[in-house]
Amino acid sequence: MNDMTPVNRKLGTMQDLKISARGVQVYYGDNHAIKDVSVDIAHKTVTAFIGPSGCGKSTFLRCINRMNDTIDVARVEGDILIDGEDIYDPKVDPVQLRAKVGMVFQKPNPFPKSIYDNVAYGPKIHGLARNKAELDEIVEKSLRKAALWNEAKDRLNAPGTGLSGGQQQRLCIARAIATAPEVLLMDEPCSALDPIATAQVEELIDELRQSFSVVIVTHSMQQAARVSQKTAFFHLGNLVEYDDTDKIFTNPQDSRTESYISGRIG
Amino acid sequence: MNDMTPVNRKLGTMQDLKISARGVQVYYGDNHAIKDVSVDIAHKTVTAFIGPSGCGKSTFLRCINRMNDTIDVARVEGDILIDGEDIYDPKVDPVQLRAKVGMVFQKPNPFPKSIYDNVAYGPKIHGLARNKAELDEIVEKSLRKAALWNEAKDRLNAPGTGLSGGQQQRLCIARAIATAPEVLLMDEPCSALDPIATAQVEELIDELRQSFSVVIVTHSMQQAARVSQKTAFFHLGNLVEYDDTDKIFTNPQDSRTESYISGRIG
Amino acid sequence: MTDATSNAPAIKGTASSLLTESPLMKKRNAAEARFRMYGVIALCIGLGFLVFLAVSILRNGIPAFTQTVVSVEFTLTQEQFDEAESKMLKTAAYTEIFVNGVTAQLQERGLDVPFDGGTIERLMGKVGGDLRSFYRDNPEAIGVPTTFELPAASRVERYLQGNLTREMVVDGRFLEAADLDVVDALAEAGIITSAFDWNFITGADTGVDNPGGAGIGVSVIGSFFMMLVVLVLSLPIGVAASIYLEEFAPRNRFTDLIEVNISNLAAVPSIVFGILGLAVFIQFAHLPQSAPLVGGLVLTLMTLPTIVISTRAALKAVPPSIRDAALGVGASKMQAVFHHVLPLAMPGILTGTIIGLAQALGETAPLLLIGMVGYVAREYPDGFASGLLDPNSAMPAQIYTWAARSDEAFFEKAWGGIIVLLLFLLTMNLIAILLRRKFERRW
Amino acid sequence: MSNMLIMLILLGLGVVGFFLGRGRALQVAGGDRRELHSLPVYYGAHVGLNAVVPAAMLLFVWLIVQPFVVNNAASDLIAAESASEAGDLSLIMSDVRRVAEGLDLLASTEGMSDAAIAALSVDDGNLRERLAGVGVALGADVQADTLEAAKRYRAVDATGDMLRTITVILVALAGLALSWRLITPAFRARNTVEKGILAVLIAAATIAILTTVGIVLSLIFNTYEFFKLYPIGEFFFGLSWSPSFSGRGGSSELGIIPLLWGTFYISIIALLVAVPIGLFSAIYLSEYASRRVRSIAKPLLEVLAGIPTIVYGLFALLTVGPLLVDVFGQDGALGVNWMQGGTAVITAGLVMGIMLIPFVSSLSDDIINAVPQAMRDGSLGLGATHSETVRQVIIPAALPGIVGAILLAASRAIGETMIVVLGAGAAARLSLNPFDAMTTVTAKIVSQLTGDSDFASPEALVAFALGITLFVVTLALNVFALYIVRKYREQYE
Amino acid sequence: ARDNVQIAGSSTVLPYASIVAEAFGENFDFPAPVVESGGSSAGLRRFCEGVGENTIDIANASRAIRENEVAACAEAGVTDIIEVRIGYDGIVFASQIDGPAFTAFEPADIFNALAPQVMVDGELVDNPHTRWSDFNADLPDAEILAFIPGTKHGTREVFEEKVIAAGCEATGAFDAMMAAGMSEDDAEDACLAVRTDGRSVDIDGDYTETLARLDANANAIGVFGLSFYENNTDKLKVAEISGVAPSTETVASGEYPVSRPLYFYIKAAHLGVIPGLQEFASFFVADEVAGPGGPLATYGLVSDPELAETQNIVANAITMN
Ligand SMILES: Nc1ncnc2c1ncn2[C@@H]1O[C@H](COP(=O)(O)OP(=O)(O)OP(=O)(O)O)[C@@H](O)[C@H]1O
Ligand SMILES: Nc1ncnc2c1ncn2[C@@H]1O[C@H](COP(=O)(O)OP(=O)(O)OP(=O)(O)O)[C@@H](O)[C@H]1O
Ligand SMILES: [Mg+2]
Ligand SMILES: [Mg+2]
Ligand SMILES: O=P([O-])([O-])[O-]
Repeated sequence: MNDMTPVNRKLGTMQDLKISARGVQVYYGDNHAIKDVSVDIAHKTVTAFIGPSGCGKSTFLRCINRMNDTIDVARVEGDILIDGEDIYDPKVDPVQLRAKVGMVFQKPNPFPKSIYDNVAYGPKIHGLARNKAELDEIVEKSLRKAALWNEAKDRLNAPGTGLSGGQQQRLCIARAIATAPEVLLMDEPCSALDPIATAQVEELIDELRQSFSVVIVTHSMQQAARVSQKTAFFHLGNLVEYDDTDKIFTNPQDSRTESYISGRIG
Repeated sequence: MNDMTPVNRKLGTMQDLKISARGVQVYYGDNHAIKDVSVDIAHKTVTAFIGPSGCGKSTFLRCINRMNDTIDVARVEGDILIDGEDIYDPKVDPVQLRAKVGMVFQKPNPFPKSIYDNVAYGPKIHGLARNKAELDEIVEKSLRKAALWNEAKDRLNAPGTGLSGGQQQRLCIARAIATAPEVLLMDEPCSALDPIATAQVEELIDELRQSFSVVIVTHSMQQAARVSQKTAFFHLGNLVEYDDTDKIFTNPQDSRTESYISGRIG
Repeated sequence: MTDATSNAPAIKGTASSLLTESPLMKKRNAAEARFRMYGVIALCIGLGFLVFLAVSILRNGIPAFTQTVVSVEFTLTQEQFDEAESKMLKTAAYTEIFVNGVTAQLQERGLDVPFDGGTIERLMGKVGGDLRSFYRDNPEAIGVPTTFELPAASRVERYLQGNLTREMVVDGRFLEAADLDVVDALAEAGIITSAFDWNFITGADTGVDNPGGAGIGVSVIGSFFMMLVVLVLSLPIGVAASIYLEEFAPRNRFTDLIEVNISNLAAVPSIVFGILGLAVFIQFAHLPQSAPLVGGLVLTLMTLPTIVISTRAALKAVPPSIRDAALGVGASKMQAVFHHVLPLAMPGILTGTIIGLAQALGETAPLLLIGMVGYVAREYPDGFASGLLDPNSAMPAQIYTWAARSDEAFFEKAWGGIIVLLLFLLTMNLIAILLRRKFERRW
Repeated sequence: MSNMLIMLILLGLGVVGFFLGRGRALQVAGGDRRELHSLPVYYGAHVGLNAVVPAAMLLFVWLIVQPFVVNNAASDLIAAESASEAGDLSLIMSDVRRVAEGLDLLASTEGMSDAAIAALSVDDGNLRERLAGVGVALGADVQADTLEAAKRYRAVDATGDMLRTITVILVALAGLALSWRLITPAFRARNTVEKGILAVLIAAATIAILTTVGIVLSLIFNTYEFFKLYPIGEFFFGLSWSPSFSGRGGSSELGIIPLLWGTFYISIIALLVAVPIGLFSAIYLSEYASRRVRSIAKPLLEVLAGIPTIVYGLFALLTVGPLLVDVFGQDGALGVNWMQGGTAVITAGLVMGIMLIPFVSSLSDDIINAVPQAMRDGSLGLGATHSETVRQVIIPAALPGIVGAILLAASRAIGETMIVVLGAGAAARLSLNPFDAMTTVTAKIVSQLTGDSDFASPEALVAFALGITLFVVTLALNVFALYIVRKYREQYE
Repeated sequence: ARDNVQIAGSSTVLPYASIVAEAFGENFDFPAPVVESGGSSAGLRRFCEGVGENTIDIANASRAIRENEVAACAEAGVTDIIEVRIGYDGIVFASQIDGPAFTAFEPADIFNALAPQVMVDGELVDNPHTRWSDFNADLPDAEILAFIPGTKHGTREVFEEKVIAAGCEATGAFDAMMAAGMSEDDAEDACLAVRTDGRSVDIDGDYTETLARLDANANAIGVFGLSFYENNTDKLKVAEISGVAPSTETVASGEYPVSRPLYFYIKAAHLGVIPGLQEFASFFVADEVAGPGGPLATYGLVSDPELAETQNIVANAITMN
């Protein structure tokens, strides 16, 4: 079972900071969901967010590409800088931000369109393909990377909503990587995937890391250990501990981290 | 890591057959999703369905309580008997069937109602509570069992849709067990749950097994091994192998099972 | 964990069989059956009324599409032409010449029943106008025997249709009981026949004494141009306003006010829109009276709330996860709305359009104030601009005017007009209905 | 140059601008569109819109202003004595315009030279006939000053036209060039274009506000006049409505209460008919019926909304009324004597209810259909029957749409006249008996407004007061509905 | 520029105007005038908005223009108005042809049936009558139900003044009111009232609505224009008033008491400006059109015996006053 112990991968040089969050607070109405979280996410790194369900992982993730803007009751305070620019600055165009910071949502949400259109939508609006052939290529590459190509290639025109749960999840991954974002936020991207598909997605994440940053929320400590270089542990809205993944899993500083890690079962 | 090897639990006596499927075929339009599957599911047993994403697990699960009826394009052939009665018999009332065979869906789908109402909905329509106090009790007990009580008790009147992904999943579990079905079909009930919550749900499953049958779809081989007594392995719509869990995991008969199991990672 | 089963006694009791119903289940299934029944009943009531109304409309209106005509050969001499043209009321002169000619001709043929020129005059509809325009357009026909099919008087038509019996006839200047014998004889001789009334579909309104010549064609064109204006304006404006309010407007008191306001506009009586239209479009903007453009503008204002209300409801019904998905791949809000939300809301939008246009098409009250009710629909417009700007009426206004006329033949015309209006409505809605079916989907 | 042509040129420039902008964007990006902030079409649209919109707005304003200017220039030539009054001047000016138009036609059809036109004088005598020859009808012989004014009118108008053409096209070109120059890879073309679209959306929403303002304005002054003539208290609290015939005045009783009561009563009955039938039809169509049945039944029901109200009115008068009398009247089937005549609140209410069915059914059907399948699955999976699912899960989730539909139906009921007049009568009465004849505010607005009464009399002006009162009352109703929706809305996902 | 004549106003005059307009279009090369309906007052209001081509040229009215309307016109610059009387219209009481025998009424009968307060045994009391035979044994034993023109119609004024008020005087109710201390004006007003308990029903719509209501109520009587009745003799039977049966002759001779003149009003300022206006007006009142035997008379207009004078007014554009 050595594949389950954290892999000791070399971190990318920490000097190229990609995302830097300072004193982030999120409220849903009166519910204080994220409490003063500060975190630095490096370039070309995979960062894992772990923590018990409801601790605020998704919420924090959604702050990074301002998806919380769409929730009426949500209120975000604090600063989040990407490449040194405050993304909550009024001058920032959230659209441009989201093009740069892609997202895979926790619940798969394919468009009620064909599989092809689901994947092609992003490249189309961002003008990533000069012609149909290029677009086809992007779609195929994305679906391949998301390990869905084999299942989907014969039914590219079938609606994305008619896929199985795990297929939908992979479709959403394909959709997100099709626009080649600089940062990819993945909220439990493998929750509905079988081990083999999971391995393929993890491979993809590793590949993405060569050029981009990836933030992944996961409940599988093994997965966190396998794919990430840095791990953040959230608890009740607080960022309890944030450090190199091997350090977190072998030598956690905080007793809460300790007990969460050691209480691990899956 | 002994907790990850299949637990060698005694099976319930196999004579009390609960569900018996014979030659089940499911088509989605032209797509042949389930190919001639026959399977017997025992009373007071936990049966795990495993298999790669898109192989038909959810589809077959939905056959058991006739949820496929709601999909226009789906067509089911073959017989499924519960307690010796053919559930596709025209005389069978699918409503009664579904009251008897509860379901937790793969994608959490809380009602746009308060948390309390989400859980109380089933008991109310089935007349399980004589008065408000009894209903309160059912709701509390269900939420406790689904390991959501602590997080939800202060916001029972908040909408269920405002919960985190994992919380929604547990809410759906609570909702399903609140009606005390004889058979509980759970489609990846722990996919969005952290290890501790997962453990609590697994405990719940074990507890339910004392009196009912549980069928669980899972991608986690460990989980299958931990909670189930019987395991069915699906592949491309076929039921490849169905046997005692320990047998499947230690000594699979089919090479496909073998390779799926051995290729396991998460 | 012994209490795992404790909250399930009710189900336990029924655990036996799926084929037997528990008492509660019986009740619930009965409720289900009842509920479903209510649905069927409701639908049947709705459709039943429709059928009833359709049948009575058809029964009353179908006769409007046929016409009783007198077909005779008649020759106009050059002197008669010159003489008639020299009169002030030329058409009356033509009528007189015609009646005299026909009388002489018939007398020559020798009908069994006695009659005179007065009888023939009473039996004919208003023919002078038709004759004059025929001979003015075809001067070469002067002096040449020509066969005419000219409308008979409305009472003759009613008599032949069986709606007017001998007993009911009170001698008067419109008809005398004895005339009916002549009618019978002429019908026998094949001089009075029944024909499909194309003129009803293509013609224009006539004076109250000429039901035989009245047609709805010109007001159909009026309605067409009005609906064009309504569609072209109210659909985009309504949808745009709804998108703004539903997707972009900040949620505050002010937008709440706008929201309530728009719903409230739906309750404003249509005549008040007429007051507004008169003040704004005619008195202020100096648009012409009785113009379909103005009618269209007024009806646009009236239709907007309907479209806005239904569009907003449809937009609200699109699950937020769709918007999230689009925003998540870097679409702008505008793109998310136009690419994903709007297509999903399309069925509701189209429903609003269908209902709004149906309402606009049948509306008369505001047209009264901007001068489209009365004796207006006279000439076909000769182009797009004149279609919008020349005085014209609209179908409902035409129907309304006809229904108010004292000659019962116009009442029939009114019902016939309603049939045309409904056909127009169905044609107009067909595209929307088909489109709506295309856009409908579940997610 | 004709406006049509200018518009076409503008459109052409827009198209050219579009391609230029697109090309420029691709060029500054070195051929790689991925370097650009936005899609190339947005750069194209940016340039195209900048070319068209300001120029079109200028054209629009110019078209409104030019006639005033030209008119002023020409009317100076009209002798003061022949235009002693403003109204006369407008009549003469319309003559001037007609003559000017005729001169234009002479120039274009008979090839008359400008010099010849300038030399024209009324003494030529046959001017009127010549103009008639080119299809310009004149009521009288042309006066000298009219002719001079017409000449001036032509001249100024022609100059104006030329200036307009030049300016508008220049502005378009300037917009094109300036916006073209703005293009750099970093230029946020999409944001600019979207701001434009947002402006359009806001403008559309503003039309609704303007309509409201227009309605209030067109009612308020006359309402004020009315309250100068009639005591406000008696209007709002008077229990009797009996306008006397105008010529006499003074003895009218104009209390709104019976009318409001009638409106309320009839609308309630109509809704009692339309809402259950409509809602159940909608539920049946979207939840139970097959696609085929639905695709036929739904448009059929919608026909009910398109049948002219006069048909419903006659239906009420000739069929429903007598039928109800047969049941509820003297010697009726029930042996009760509740109903005197066929015209009654219930007659109008019933018939109006039928008309309103599609308002409820079609809209609700769409909204119910839009509730995600996952909601149904969740409920059915718990062993709920279909009807329980509908009642407890789907309807609450579809509530805003359904309330909207009901409000629309209620609005329609309040605004209807023909059915009321023929079905319920024109007599205002305050009674609880639904079998009595009553009338509504709207019916009275129409009859007072079109009525044969002196337009400065309270009997006519009361229509405006009624209108505004109704407006306020329905506004309150809508606020209440909004509150209900906000309170009970269940937002899925 | 506008090239057709625009007319608006009375719904009573509309039918005649439409006949003339159609004939005008057929006999002249001018385009047919546009005739809008909407009621006498609405028409006069539009008429008095001012002069200019965006205002109407002619207003139809089923009553004479009122003082205050003339004043309002003058204020808006419409000073020169030509009043054209085109003929007379009789107002008749009719009922279903096979209904009860309503064959003759006196104004007093109508008053007794429809007034809120009537004389019973020399006392002014709230109207107790429910059947016609209650107060006049000669009348049928039928429930009282009358459909009278609503207050939006010009016809209502004639009905009130020539029937109800006359009945009020004839039954002595007027004197009783005066005796009870009312001022003359108040008593006159009170005399014009009709009962509001549902036996007298106001019809705001057209005569066709009244006809439809008679169809649904066998016992009812309705008030119609003479020409409407003449067009529907197969469905309606008419009652004599004060012993005179209504007909074009009796109305023309003035024997039949309930009648009124019909008018149209021309803006003199528009004559010679709007093409065809002068011709239309002359055509309307020409002997061939409005005279006896003309299409208007055929349709039911009671020709004006003094038509020549009217023709003179139109030909010379003689304005009011
Ligand atoms: N509604 C549908 N319409 C058409 N095809 C469907 C539909 N639902 C599922 N399928 C197809 O049927 C096959 C089986 O799907 P199913 O959902 O049963 O897979 P699964 O085993 O549950 O997979 P997962 O683990 O990803 O949830 C897949 O190929 C899927 O694409
Ligand atoms: N839209 C919302 N409205 C109100 N409260 C919310 C909303 N979304 C999340 N919350 C609350 O905020 C807290 C954090 O939620 P979040 O979704 O970030 O949890 P999470 O860490 O992603 O959990 P999970 O692992 O279950 O997905 C939870 O208590 C949750 O109930
Ligand atoms: Mg989450
Ligand atoms: Mg599945
Ligand atoms: O339209 P009226 O003739 O009744 O005023």
